[in-house]
Amino acid sequence: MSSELVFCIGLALLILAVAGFTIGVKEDFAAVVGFVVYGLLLSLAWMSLSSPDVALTEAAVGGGVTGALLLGACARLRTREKPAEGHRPGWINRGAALVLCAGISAGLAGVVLLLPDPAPTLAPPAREHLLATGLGNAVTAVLMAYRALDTLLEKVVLLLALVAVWSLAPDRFWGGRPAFGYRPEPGGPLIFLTRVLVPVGVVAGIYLFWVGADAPGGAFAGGAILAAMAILGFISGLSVVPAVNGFRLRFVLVAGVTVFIVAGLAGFAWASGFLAYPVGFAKPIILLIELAMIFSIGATLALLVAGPPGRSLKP
Amino acid sequence: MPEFLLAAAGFVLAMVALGLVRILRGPEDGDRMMAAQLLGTGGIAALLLAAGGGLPAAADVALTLALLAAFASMAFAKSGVSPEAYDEPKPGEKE
Amino acid sequence: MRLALDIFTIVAVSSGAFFFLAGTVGLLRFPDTLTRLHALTKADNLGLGLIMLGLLPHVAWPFVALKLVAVWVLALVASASASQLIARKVRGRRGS
Amino acid sequence: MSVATIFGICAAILVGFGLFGLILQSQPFRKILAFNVLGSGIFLSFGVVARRGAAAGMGGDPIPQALVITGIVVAFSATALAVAILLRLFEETGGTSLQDDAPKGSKSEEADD
Repeated sequence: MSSELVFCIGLALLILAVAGFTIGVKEDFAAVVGFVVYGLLLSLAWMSLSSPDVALTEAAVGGGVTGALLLGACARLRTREKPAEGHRPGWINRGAALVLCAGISAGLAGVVLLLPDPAPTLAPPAREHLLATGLGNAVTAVLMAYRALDTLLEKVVLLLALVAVWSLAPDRFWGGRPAFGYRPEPGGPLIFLTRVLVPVGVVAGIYLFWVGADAPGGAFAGGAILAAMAILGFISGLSVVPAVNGFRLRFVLVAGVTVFIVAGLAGFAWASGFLAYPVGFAKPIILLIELAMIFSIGATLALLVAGPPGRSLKP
Repeated sequence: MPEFLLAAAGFVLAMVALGLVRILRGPEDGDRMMAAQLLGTGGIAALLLAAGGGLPAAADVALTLALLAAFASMAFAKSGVSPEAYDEPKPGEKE
Repeated sequence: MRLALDIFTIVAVSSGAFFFLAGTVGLLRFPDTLTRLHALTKADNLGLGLIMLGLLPHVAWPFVALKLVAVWVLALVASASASQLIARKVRGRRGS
Repeated sequence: MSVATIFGICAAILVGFGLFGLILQSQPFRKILAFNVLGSGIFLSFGVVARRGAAAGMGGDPIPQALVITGIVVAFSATALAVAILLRLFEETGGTSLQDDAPKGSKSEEADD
């Protein structure tokens, strides 16, 4: 057995252990920390599966924004005494659930193990048409050219999720600022760290989008990093969460989808149909869409963490 | 040499994984956060060692992880403070 | 030359790995939160730094080497400040 | 035995873990976490499929990878929505128990976010 396999087995076992811990541990906070660690380990697993694009996205989303979201939620839920433990399912129910889950796991494992050996793959055609897009990274080509419609709709889903989160606000807070963010502590390490990290993070996010055309990277990983930097600004108090009815904010939020749709409609004029790119100009158009997307994704993810408008937790 | 680097990656990962026992034991939330912090750093080291300096993409992933390494700790540091610190109405805001 | 670089890598990476070992032992064995924090920072700063140093001769392009140094500097700044934050939080809880 | 096989089995077990937590955890917050574990198991199995489809000089089939990238972001937004609903519930009722006004045994509205 090669040492790579040993490493992977160790990593897989570690992932399973942390996942089991996250599911089973009693303390909510420990579960959240476990989950943050779990996201980081998954990113290592994605590297081992030679999917660096996914590893980047997982690192940025799982290690960054998800952690902030869950830690914040956990702290808020703990502010009062926890309600008495809900009724514990009986032994029969537990056994049944165990059997069900073990069965599903076994079935899935079987499916994975029994995949036909030259596995079906779309890599050759993806590689073949890469030249036409002018891109060097096949994953970006899938996201932005071959299956651009999916990516567009996924952006719309993000916006819908944000609207849904906002709509949870009590009426009296509607249009206001999300109850997220703190007063700055002058001279504190948080301020220092924010001032150091945010410029680097913004550069790194835009860099990831830029190299994403030819190397692992892309708008999603870049956008998630930008979101993390925005959240950093909110929690250090150096920047204030914008009010949800601000025009500029809404402009940034819809910019990605708008540019995407406009470019898609223009496809009717300059190429063969919706979201078709003219020969030779695919790459600049894709980069333009991605540029708009990265800021929209960043703003959307940051505001999803910030939550609905409402400046006080008091009911 | 790649074998050695991979072995070192495995060793570092195993070490920080042992540190995760702190998440289980606590006793304070700070201790749990520290274990996550250690795993973050160790994960970066293991990632780069496993790639053996060969994959440029590994450096990007490591950079992302390093950038966000302290992120959870920072969110944690503020998480107990309630956002009500934010309470007085700001001018120009709808009530 | 090659051999010298390899030996350098082995020494640096091994000492880096040792600091991770030390950090973990400290995290598990030290008696209270603040001393554990002390152990953690050693692994964070020196362990990662030495491993990066050991990897430097092996990277393909100078730009990647630059990124590795950036990773270390970022981790250094971030973990030092994060330790401060955790320590303040722990102390705050005890004080009040 | 290959890298893909190892992570394939890992992914299958993760799905089982997640489902188990989703069914048996009584607190909705923990159900959300479990749901995320379940989801990441499914993503990982996509990764395994991608890895097995390595061809044409690429480390993996790019299509499942692209699917997973969008999936990760959508899963995050769903989590954020679920958390927001939960916090609002907490704000309104002072608790997050789903059992109070629902008949016992009927478990979750969070489960299918």
